[in-house]
Amino acid sequence: MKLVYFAWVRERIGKTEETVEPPEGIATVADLVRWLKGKGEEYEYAFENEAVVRAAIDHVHVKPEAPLAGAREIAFFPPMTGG
Amino acid sequence: MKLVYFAWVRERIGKTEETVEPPEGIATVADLVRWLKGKGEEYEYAFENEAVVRAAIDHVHVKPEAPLAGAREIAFFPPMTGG
Amino acid sequence: MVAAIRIQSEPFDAAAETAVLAAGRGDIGATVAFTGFCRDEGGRLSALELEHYPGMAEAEIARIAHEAEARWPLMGLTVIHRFGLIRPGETIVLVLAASAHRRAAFEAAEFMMDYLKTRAPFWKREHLKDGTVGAWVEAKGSDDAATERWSG
Amino acid sequence: MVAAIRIQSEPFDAAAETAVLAAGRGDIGATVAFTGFCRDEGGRLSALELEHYPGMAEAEIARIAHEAEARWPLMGLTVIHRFGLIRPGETIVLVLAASAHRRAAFEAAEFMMDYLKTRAPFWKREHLKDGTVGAWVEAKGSDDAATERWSG
Repeated sequence: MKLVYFAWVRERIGKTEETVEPPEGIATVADLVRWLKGKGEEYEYAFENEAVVRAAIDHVHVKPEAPLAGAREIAFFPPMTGG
Repeated sequence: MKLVYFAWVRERIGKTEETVEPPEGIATVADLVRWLKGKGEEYEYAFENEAVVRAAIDHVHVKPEAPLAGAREIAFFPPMTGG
Repeated sequence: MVAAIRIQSEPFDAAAETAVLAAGRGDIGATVAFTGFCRDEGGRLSALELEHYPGMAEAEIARIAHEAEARWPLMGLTVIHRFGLIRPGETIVLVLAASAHRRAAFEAAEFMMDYLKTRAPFWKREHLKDGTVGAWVEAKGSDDAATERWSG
Repeated sequence: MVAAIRIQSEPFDAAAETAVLAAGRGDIGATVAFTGFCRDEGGRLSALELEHYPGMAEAEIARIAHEAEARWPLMGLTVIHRFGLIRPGETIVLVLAASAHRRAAFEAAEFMMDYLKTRAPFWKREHLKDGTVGAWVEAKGSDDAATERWSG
């Protein structure tokens, strides 16, 4: 499963994208965040305030409870400030 | 006192402007309209629905009860349809 | 801020007006440009004829512009209203409002248009495709209602 | 109606976009063009850096545009959002809405901007006059509130 990061989430994690293979039982976006936070300080830092970081699955905004099944690309980013 | 007319008020009266000297006692815009209606059919026709025709004194919208004292130019016209 | 107000028969260039308004300024965050066009009314119309009251048109639009400036922190306001014979697809009116933030620019432009429609001394008459001069356009109650919502 | 959506680093030409939208049409009565500019924040800023999520940016703006088309009788909708380094006074975003009547054009343009601010995947970072790269711009609660008012 491909993960992509933007803005300060990208800076804190220190990469633009990566491919991960989470273990069984990681079923939702919230599960994935919890699992990533266990992988290292940089993820801990990026997700220190989980409520702030937004997620999208295959280019569509999703909530933390969204299922990962079938997802090709999962994105994490701060609240948007375009326009 | 100079009177100017626009759009269908102008067409019904048949002139663009005229100078009139109303008798004493014609103190407000409503008085002036009543006096004009007595001057001929064309005025009768233009002001047949008095509530519809708008007035301005010296380029400022006014109500029928506005006093004529000091007025240089009084305009009569239909509701505006610009923009 | 001094509003730029012009009553003219010639077409206008909305982009050039925006450029003039924004030139060399770092404080403008948003411009809203409203352009009103002559419609063909389903192919029925050959033109709209716009009559106006010279002198009062400028004065009344200036009064509306002052009201807008008092309500919103504007950094620029341009109003151009055409008169004469205007063909379908041609422009009739431009309202251009600039501010630091979008809400003020949107609201000021919409306020200007609502008041222009009901208070600026302009009158439209239809010229029809069959060569006849049609009726004077009637004022719409919906325009009065649109103006009303800004008071109170 | 198919909305025209472009994500690009180059500047855009609002007048040319309006001309394309209105060309040869007699049914458009009103266009509203919103342009968002980079401010200098009191002289503090040398530029804004705009990062975006390619693919999702286009897709999300298309979803917002479809929502606008469902709500208002639009005859044209153009959205251009720039990315990269943008200097004070330069344009960032254009939303252009066309309809038969002014209210639909105003509301659709404002709706698009409110949703763009809170849902389109773009992020701004400040580059300061002193040569340093400043902070990521924080999302504003007022933008969420502006988006909220369109629901319900």
